[in-house]
Parts: sequence; structure tokens; C-alpha cells
Amino acid sequence: MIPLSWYVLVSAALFCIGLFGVLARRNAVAILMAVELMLNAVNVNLVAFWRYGEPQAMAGQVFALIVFTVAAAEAAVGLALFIAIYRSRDTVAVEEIDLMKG
Amino acid sequence: MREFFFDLTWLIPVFPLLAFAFIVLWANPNRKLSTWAAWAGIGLSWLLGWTIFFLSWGDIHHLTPPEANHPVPLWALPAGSGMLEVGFQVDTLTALMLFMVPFVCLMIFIYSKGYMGYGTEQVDPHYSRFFAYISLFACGMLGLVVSDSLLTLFIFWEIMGLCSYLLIGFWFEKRYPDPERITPKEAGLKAFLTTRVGDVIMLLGILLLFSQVGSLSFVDLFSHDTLHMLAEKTVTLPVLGTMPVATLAALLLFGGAMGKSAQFPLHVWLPDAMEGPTPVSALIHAATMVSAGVYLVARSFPLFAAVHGGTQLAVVAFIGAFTALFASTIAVAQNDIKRGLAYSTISQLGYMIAALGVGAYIAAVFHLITHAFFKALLFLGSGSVIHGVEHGHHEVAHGHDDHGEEAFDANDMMNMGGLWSKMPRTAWTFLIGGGALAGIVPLAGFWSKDEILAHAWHGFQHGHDLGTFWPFFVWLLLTLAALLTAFYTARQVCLTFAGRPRTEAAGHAHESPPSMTWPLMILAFFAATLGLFGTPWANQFHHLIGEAFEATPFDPFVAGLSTALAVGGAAVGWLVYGRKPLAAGDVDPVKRWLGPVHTVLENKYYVDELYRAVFIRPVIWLAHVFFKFDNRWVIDPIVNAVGRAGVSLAKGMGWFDLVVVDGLVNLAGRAGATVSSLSDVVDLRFVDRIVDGVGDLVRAGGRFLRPIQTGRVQNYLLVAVLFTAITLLGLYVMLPVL
Amino acid sequence: MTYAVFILFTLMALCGGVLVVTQRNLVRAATALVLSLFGVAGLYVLLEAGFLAAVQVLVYIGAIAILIIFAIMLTRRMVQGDESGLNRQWGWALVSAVVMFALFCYVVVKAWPLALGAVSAPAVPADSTEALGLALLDWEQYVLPFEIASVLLLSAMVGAVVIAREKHDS
Amino acid sequence: MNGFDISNLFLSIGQVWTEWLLQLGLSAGWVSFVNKLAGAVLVTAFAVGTVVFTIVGERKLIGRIQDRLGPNRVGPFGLLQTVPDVLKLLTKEIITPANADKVLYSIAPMLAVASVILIWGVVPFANGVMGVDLDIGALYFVAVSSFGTLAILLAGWSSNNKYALVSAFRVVAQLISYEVPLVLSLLVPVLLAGTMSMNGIVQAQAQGWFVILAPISMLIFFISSTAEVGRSPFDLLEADSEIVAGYNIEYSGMRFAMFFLGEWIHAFTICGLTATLFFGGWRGPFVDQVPALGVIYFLVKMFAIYFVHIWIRTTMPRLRIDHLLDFNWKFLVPLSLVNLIVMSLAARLTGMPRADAALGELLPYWGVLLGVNVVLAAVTLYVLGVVGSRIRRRQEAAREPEPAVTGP
Repeated sequence: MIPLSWYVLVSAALFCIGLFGVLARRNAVAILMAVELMLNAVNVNLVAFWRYGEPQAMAGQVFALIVFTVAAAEAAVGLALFIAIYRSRDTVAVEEIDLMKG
Repeated sequence: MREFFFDLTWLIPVFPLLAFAFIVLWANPNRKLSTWAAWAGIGLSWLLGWTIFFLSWGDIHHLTPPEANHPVPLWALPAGSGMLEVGFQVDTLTALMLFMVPFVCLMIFIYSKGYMGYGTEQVDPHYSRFFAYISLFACGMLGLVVSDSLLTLFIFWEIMGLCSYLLIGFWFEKRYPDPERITPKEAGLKAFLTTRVGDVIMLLGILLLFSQVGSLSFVDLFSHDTLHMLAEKTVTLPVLGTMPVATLAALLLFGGAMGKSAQFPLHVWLPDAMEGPTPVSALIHAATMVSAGVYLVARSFPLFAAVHGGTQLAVVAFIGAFTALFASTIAVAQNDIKRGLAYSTISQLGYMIAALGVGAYIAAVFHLITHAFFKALLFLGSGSVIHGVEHGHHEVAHGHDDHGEEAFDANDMMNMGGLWSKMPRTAWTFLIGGGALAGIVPLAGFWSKDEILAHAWHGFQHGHDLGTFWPFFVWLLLTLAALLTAFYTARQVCLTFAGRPRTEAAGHAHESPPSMTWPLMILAFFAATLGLFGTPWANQFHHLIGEAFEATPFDPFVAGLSTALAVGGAAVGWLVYGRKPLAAGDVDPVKRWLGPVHTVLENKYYVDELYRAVFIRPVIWLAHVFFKFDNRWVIDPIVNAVGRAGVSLAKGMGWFDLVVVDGLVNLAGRAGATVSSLSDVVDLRFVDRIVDGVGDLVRAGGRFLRPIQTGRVQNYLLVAVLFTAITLLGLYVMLPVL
Repeated sequence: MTYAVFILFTLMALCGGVLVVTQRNLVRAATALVLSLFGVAGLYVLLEAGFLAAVQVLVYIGAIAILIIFAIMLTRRMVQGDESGLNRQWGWALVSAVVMFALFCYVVVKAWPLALGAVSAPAVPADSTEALGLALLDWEQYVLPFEIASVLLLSAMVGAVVIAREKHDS
Repeated sequence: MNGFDISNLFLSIGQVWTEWLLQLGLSAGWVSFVNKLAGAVLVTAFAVGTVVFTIVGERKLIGRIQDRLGPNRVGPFGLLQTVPDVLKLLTKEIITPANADKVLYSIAPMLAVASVILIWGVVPFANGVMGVDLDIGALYFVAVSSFGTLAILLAGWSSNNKYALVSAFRVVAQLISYEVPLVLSLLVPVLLAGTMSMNGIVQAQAQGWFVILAPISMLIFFISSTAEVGRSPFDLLEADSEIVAGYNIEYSGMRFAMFFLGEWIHAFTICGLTATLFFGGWRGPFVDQVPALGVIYFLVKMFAIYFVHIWIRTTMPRLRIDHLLDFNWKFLVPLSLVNLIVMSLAARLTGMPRADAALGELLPYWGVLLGVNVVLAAVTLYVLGVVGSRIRRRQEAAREPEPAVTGP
């Protein structure tokens, strides 16, 4: 079997890729996609620890499922927001959405 | 039948909650329906509450602890490792609160209809919303009273916090010409944030208890074994040293009570809460919010008493007594009728807290109940007065248009006077409420206050857990406060009602509508008679709250002294303000006598100003400083500075050229003119430059600081991530754990 | 064999991820997201969480990816700009991501051995999907989070409709 | 080695094949790998090979229904017509539009075919004869078919053609919408069988085909799967009179053929699934004694359902997009939700019968489920009638007040 650490490393890599995307992308939708990557990285961790920890208890899978749900809700609301912002400001570039600028 | 009603206790907070939901979701556009929904909600709660109270009165021995503390679980939901248990319980304290809270709330609700101008031209645009909010507020308080664990208590506690924010800031669009004066919006925010400070401390206490006991239900927490364990176990803190867990937990819980019950360091929100509509003030100050703090301390009193002679009781006693005196001195110098009452509330809460501190549990709860009635009465009465004066003002303003809408403060007692004949019902009831507050025999306030003083005196005479100093301290401060209370109450009554009207508005005031005066009269009845249940000779109250607590013996010295002080204070008040009432434009005689001291009192000992200087300014300053990070805003100013230096240098060279070289050349030819031109140059090149330089500096500073808020989420996030990374890195490097 | 499959799926997940955050063209980025998420689904299969793998494909590729592509196309003018897909602070972002990754690696390597072979884990019960379903609906276990999640989803749906709906009045 | 058992033909062939490989000297790991590969190739070959015949069959059938002959030139009765067609498509130039997103443009057709063929991995031909008996087979089917949606969206977008994009939007709206009732009706067999494994579902139908126990679910599944495939009356995705040729307008040659292929395979794949889920799959007389018969039963059922599909395709007019979505969201989705709840309650009520239950025990089970379905159908029809007449009345009321034209 593949050692647990490999999965965790893959997950860490995926997480950091997503992190980079969240910090560096200009487009809001792209940021949302990067967030999805991060959530998936978390899920990989959850499932991996479930598998190597205690497969009889379903905690890992349950949490992964809840992350799915949250991700779906987040995507729906996020995209709706972007479309609303796009309608009013004609852009989804995050740098240009700076109503809070001092 | 008893069980049947007891099992329905959980419905008490649900009725107002349903009313809230109904108004918000369906009845919002319909004022009449909203009013009736709110009344129905609180009315049902009142009926059920009194049913339970009188059932337990008749059946008292079934309710005395510990049997009474059987919580009734409603739901148990799985939450992580444990179960989230939601339930309710009825014991004597709860039953007492159920006697007071829904009834006073009902009176306030009925009063609100008239106050918010139902059916008149001046009806509030958010009339329905107001009823929704106060329903939710009542739900919060009732839920807090019936809850069986600290967790549910905290939830309802926070609901009340939210409602206080919403209601204090109810007239959120209101602005005042004076920018220094606090607006309702800011007052709401202030109340919310100040109580939040206490709430955080309280949450810490709850977490501490949970970590130690593993449960938050009162039965588990206050069982003999748990209390013993908590008192035995000690904890060491960095600054405070070693203390029993029970002491620490009690102190932390007391932090929450300090916030909600407006005790000394956290009292600042309460006077400003007067910006809300008057029924809200009554609700907050009498029936619900501030009582919640005292209720919390009373509810967790076993915890406070777990360690004999511990610091926690001393702290409680000190804070309470100090607050009582402190606030009553301020109240003497307030001209705003509601603010005066607000400080009186703080002072009276101090009484209760101090009473709990010296162990006068029964007296404290008794005072909580009586105070709720007469303070609600006073607030509603003041609201009625303000309402009348405002209407008088409107009438005057409409009468002749040239009067204009200049700033007119209907709350200012200096604008009143002579309302006795205009508003007789309000005046009578206000007088009864004032008498109860001042402690005049045989009104309610006398008995409860006297019991507190007697208990403290008894502790001083016969020894106490805390030794003899603290009881004496409490007794002394509270007695002084009693004198001041009588004085400022008399002052308020005289300024408001006696003499002749000092303004045209007061002259045109009318009695308020019956929906406002009826609650006043009912409350006045209770304010007058309620004390008779707690007389030292036939202490029904003591009987009700439980024989477990030691009764306070009647002490003729204390009773006589406090009666003398009350009558004396009132008499002095009458002598100063009542015998020869102030005319329009007169200066307050006390102000003349006290001079600068009065100014300090009028400004509430400058506590607000102190907080602004110590807490608010540095926080804002820190927030500004922390964002120098972004490279653009660091590098840009550097580049600019270099550029500006270059320009300055060039200008300096030019100056050198102009002044030195030219000056040397021209020196010979124009010796006579040189002196005058030199002085001119000095003026232009030095003085002007310095002035300009200061200006530039300020502008550059402004430009430097302004864009620290980029408004970009990613930017903030980057800083956060970088900071996290650095912190983690530091942790790994420094901690040899990993 | 298992290693080959693992490496294949890992490469899919990570390369897809890199493409997601670097592709300027957003539709391509979304396609790369599908690839990456499919790789993650493959990892689930390797971890014997078949149900999750299927749900991953269903939810992410069948729903979220398509939703994202829809959103991209509805805000299309943005997609075809000539400017870079990254903002000015991307250098710092890269640094912090790399630092975080290094930290993670450090911790992981310290905590669990990287060595191949001699790895054992308890066997997955045969009816793990059924166990998952029972755990979700078990009063003693996760029924509350499950219900809350469904309420969240419902409210998110309603909220999304309300936010994104064009206002026809006035 | 056991004797070659003709009654369990396919398993026997598999055994012989495996032993032969082992005798060749391959290690067990490689044998399993080769076996899996061979299985995959076989299943794919079956799917693709069947298309060759179904195309001809369908065209001839359509010809019959439309009162013409259909293809009849190549081979006996025109049976080989597909061969020159395929050759023609293969030899055509593959055109890629200049502004297309080339990578996505070339990925899309492959994805379209792959998504359909992947479904065959879990379809049981006979008892145990299937690609892989996943314990989440039904979910796998739903998951994999979502790739098809993605493929269409990508094809429409990457072509950089506005008609293609509009078509892709339409298709995706349609596919996503109809996926909801599809999945909800799919859940009923899963519920009744107590497993998501396809083979398990077929085995559970020993107690009665689900078409008898849950006819409403079958109808919903049938309707929404027709929509998923995009055939008449749901063939909006290539309504050529409205949006030229749909999302694949820019495609030519083999790439176009792949979309075509994918669609065609999808058509009878769905029929195979319907047969598996509701018509007892490989179940039939004597199948317990001679498992190999299952393949025949399965194919017969599949093609019978396919025949109904073609029949509908040739006789029903096309729907308008708003009607189509209305029909889904306002009728199919609520109905399938109610159906799911009612069926789960009914199944809970009766309990699952034992595997060896006698007919006397089974009859109440059937009776309750069928009765529930009939009641539900009656209620649905009644509600439809009431709502329909109300709508009609409103429409008439709206039409009525035309002002009378007064003469000059």
C-alpha cells in the first residue's frame, strides 16, 4: 500500500497550489476555482486519514461529504455574487472590486 | 395540573418569539395586527408565567431546592463528542422572575402603542418593526430566565444583546446638530460593544466551567460535589497568582454580569442607551437586560459562595457598592430626565450586586423585583412627560411658524416645570415611583433597600465570611447612596412637576393617551404595595425564595437611619428645588454651590473621555500603523521623499545663488537697501519655508497613511498568509517539540 | 501497479491544479479543474472510498465545474482580456505558497515515514457505503450536521437565485 | 480444471482463457491486468460494434414508419449501409476553425464518446457477466454521464461559433434539468433492491420486475432518459431549423462522427439501463439453470425498449425549449419527488420479501406497491386535469376582451 504521508503530501501540494491561486488570480471566478482546489486538498486528507486511521468509523467520509455540500453551496452563492457584481460593475477582476479602499 | 403547566414552561419564551416571527414575516405592513400579535405573545407569556408563579406559591415546598432544580430536557442533539442539551427548569428564582418579567413587559408593550403614536400623525414609520424587536427582546429575557444551563442562558443573553443594539439604535437615522452628542446609532453600537467586552469574559468563564465539569447544566454545576471540587482545585495565573477554580470562574461570570448590569468599569453604555425610545429604556432598565446580569449572579450564587471568604465576593461587594455611590453622585447633576434615571438604575443595580456580595441573597432578589416595578414606572412616566412636552412643542411650533425647528430638547428637565396640573395621572404615579426609589415608608423600595442595609449592618455587627470590613464598607457606601438617591429623586420630581412651566412647550403639554397612563397606574399600584410581601415581620418573600437562606433580623437602627436619610434627602431636595421652584433661565442652585465638582459630575467623571483616550485612540492608531506593509506604499513615499529632497536641494542652491552670491555682488552698491531686503528674504525663505514644510509634511503623512486600506481582499489575505507562515516557521524553529 | 496508478492520479490532480491557477483562459482553467478533480476522485478510489469518488465526479464535474463554466461564459468579456491572469502581488503569493508547502512537508515528513512497503492499514469493511449512510442518519452520530448541511444547501440555493436574478421592477 | 460448462458459457470461456494465459507463463498479476484490459476492450467493442447494426436497423425502421424503404443498396437488404458511411466520414477532412480553442476542441468529441462507453462498465449482461460489479453502480452511472454534459459544453464553447454556444447552453440546460428526475426515479429501484450494484438490482427483481412494482418511476426514467439522450421529442440540441446543426456545427470528419457515435451508443445504452433497472435485466425463464441465456434475454429486452424509443422518435413532434423546461421543473421533478417519498414509505410498509418467498407471500408486496402507484397516477392525472383546465380558462379569459372594432 501507499504510505499515508504520500497522500498527505499530495494534499499539501494541492492546497498550496490553491492557496497561490487564491492570492494571485485576478479573476474572481478563478479564485473560486482555486478555493475548490483547497477544499479538495482538505478532502484528500480527510479520506486518507479515514483510510489509514479507523475505517470502521465513518467520520472522515462524513466530513468529506459535508465539505462537498459546503463547496456546492459556496460555488452557487459565490457565482451568483459574481454575476451580480458583474452586472453592476461590469468586471469580475478582484482588484477592481475595492469599495472598501481607504 | 401543576405538572401540566410546569411542563409547558418552555412555551413562555416561545410566544414572543412567534410574535416576532409573525410580525417580521407577515404583519409588518399592518400596524394594528403587529400590535395585537405582540400583545398576544407577551400576554400569553404573562398568563402562563403567573400561573406557574401562583401554583408554586401555593405549593411552595415542592419547589424549594434541591427538588426544584429538576431540569426538564426538551431536546438532546448530538454535537461532536457530547450532546447539546436544551431544556428548562423552574425553581423559586425562576418563578419569581416569571412573576416580574412578563408582567412588566406586558405593561411596557401596552404603553408602547401610545408612545409610538399609534393612530396619530406622528406615528413612527417603523412602528411594526418596533413591536417585533421588543417581542424578541422579551423572548430573550424569558428564555434566559427559564433556561436550565449556562449555554442556553448565554444564547438568550446574546439575543438580548442583539436586541439592545437594534432597539437603542432604533431611530438610526437621527442626527443631532451637535456633532459631539452621541446619536442613537452610535449609542446602539456602544452598548453592543461594551456589553460584548463583558460577554467575552463571561464566555471564558463558561468555557472554564465546561472544561472542569464537563457539563453546563445548573444542576450539574451547582451540585454539592462539583462545587466542592471547584473550590478545592486551584489554578495559577500569570499576574493574579493562585486561586481556586471556583473563584476564577465566578469572577469571569461576574464579568458578563458587569457588562449587562452596567457595573462600574462597563457602565458607560447604559446612559447612552437612553437614545432609544423610552419603552426600550424601561425594558432594558427594569424588566430585562440589566436584571439579566443580577439574575446571572443570583443564579450562580452557589458558585460565588463556594469558597468561603474568597476574593470573588469581595470584588462583587466592592464593585456593587462603589457603583451604587458613584452613579448616584452623577445622577445628582443630570438635567436630562432619562439620563438621571439611567444613573439611578446603575446605582440601584449596584445595590443588588453589593447585596449579593455580602451574601444578602434574598434582599438582592427582592430588590431586583421591586426595582423592576418602580423603575419601569419611572421610565414610563418620564416617557409620558417627554411625550407630553414634545406634543406641546409641536403645538407651539405649529401655532406660529416663525418659531422654526430650532434644537429643542424635550428630555431636558430645565425645559419642563409645572406639569403637575397638566398631566396629573403621570405626576401622581411618578411621585409614587420616586417615593419607592427614594425608600419612603411603606413603598416597595423601602423594604427591599432596608433589607440590604440591614444585612450589611448585621454582617458588620456579628461577623461575616468576608470579615467585618466589607460589610461595613458596603453599608456605608449604600447608606450614602440612599441619601443621594432621595435627594436626586426629589430634585427630579420638583424640576419636572412643580412650579410654573419654564418653556412654552411645557405650557402646552397634555396628559398622555389612556394606553400610556393605564400601565402607569397599574405599575404604581405594584410599586406601592409589593414591599409588603417582604416586611421583616411577615416575610412572605423569604418564605418563597427558600428557607435555605438565612433571614435578616429587623434592625431598628438601620431602618430608622435609612428612613431618616430618605426623608432628609427628599426634604433637602424639596427645600432646594420645591419650595421655591426654578423659573425659566435660573441656574441650578447645586451647581452654584458645588462649582467645579458639579462640572465633573455633569461630565460623568470623564469616564467616556478616559476610555476614548486609553482604548479607542490607540486602537485606531495601531490599525493605521499596521498597514505600512504593502510595498507600493512604502516605496512610493521613499521615492517621493528623495524627489522632494532633490527639489529642496535645488531650491536651496537657488537660494544660495540668489542670496549669497547676489548679495555679495550687490552688497557694495546697495548697502543701505541690504538690511531691509535681507529681512524680507529671511521672511520669505525661512519663515515661509518652515510653514510650507509643515503643511507638506502633514499632506505627505496623509497621503502616506490613506491608502493602507487597499480594499482588496487578496491583499489582506496575503498579509494574513505571510504572517501565518512566519509564525509557524518561528514556532517550528523555537519549539523543540517537532 | 498501485504505485503507477497513484502517480498517474497524482499527476492529474497536481498538473490540473497548476493549470487552474496559471491558465489565463478561464474555460481552459475550468477544464483543468475538471482534470484535477478527476485525479482527486481517482485518489479516493485508491483509498477505497468509491462512494466519495463517484460523488466527487458527480458533484464537482457534473455540477460545480459546469456551473463555473456557465458563470465564466456569462461574464465573458472578462475572459478575453489580453492582460495577465495574475495580479501584481503574485510574486509574494508564490513565496508564501512555497513557504507554506515547505512547512507542510517538514511536518508531514517528521510525523509519518515516507518509506515504501511495510505499510499496513486496517481493512475497509465491505459495506462501507452502507455504513456511511447509516452514520449520516444515525441519531447518535451525524444526523445534525447532515441536516444542517442540507439546510445550508437549500438556503444557498435560494440565496443564489435571489442574488443573481435580474431585477425587473423599476 | 472443471469441465467446460456450456450453460454458463461466458464464465467458462473466461476460465479457459485465464488458464491458457497462465500456461503461457504469465504471472498472476499480469494475467489479471490482461484480463481487465481484455474486458475493457470487449465491452467497448460490443458498444461500438452494436452501433453499426443499430444504425441500419433504426434507419430501416424509420423508413418503415414513414412509409419508405430506407437503406437498401449496400449488401443484402442494405444491411452493410453503415460501412460506406463510416468510410466516408473517416476519409473526410478534419477541419478546425481558426479561432477555436484547439485543445478543448479536440478533447470534446473523445469525452463525449468516453462518457457513454464508460457506462457499459457496470451493465450486467448475464449474472456476473459485466465489466465490474461496483457496489455503487447506479451512482457510477449518474456520475459518468455528467461527462457528456461537459463534453457538449466544451464543444459548443471551443468552436467559437455563436450558434454552437447557444446550442450548448440549451443542451446543458436540458441535460442538467432532466438529470434531476432521472436520478430521483433511479433511486426507486435502488431503494427497492436495497443496493446500488447493478447486478444486485437485477437479482432483486427475482421478486418481480420493478416495472410492475414501480411503473411510475419507470415512466419518469424513460422520459428523462430520452431527454438525456437528446432524441425526439427532446432533440432540441440539434434542432437544425433553429440553430443550424447544434453544438457540433463546426465539427467534421471523424470528430463529428464521434459525437454521432456517442449519441447513438447513448441511445441504446439508456435502453440497456432501463432493461436492467426495471425489466429484470438478464432475468428470464430457466436463467438460473442456464446463466448464458441471460445475455439473450438482456439483448432482447434492450432492443425491444430501443424499438419503443425509435417509435416515439418518429411519431412525436419536437417541444419548444420553454415547454421542455416547464415540463421538467413543474411536472417531472415534483412528481418524481412525491413518487420517491411515496415509494419509500410503501416499501418500508411492506418490507422486502425474502429471496425464496413463495408467490403467496409476494402477492401482497406487489399489490401494495402497484396499488400505491395506481393511486399516485390517479392523483397526478386529477391534479393535471384541474391545473390544465384552470390554465385553459385563464388563457381563454385573456383572449376574450378584444375590443370590438367600431365602424367609421
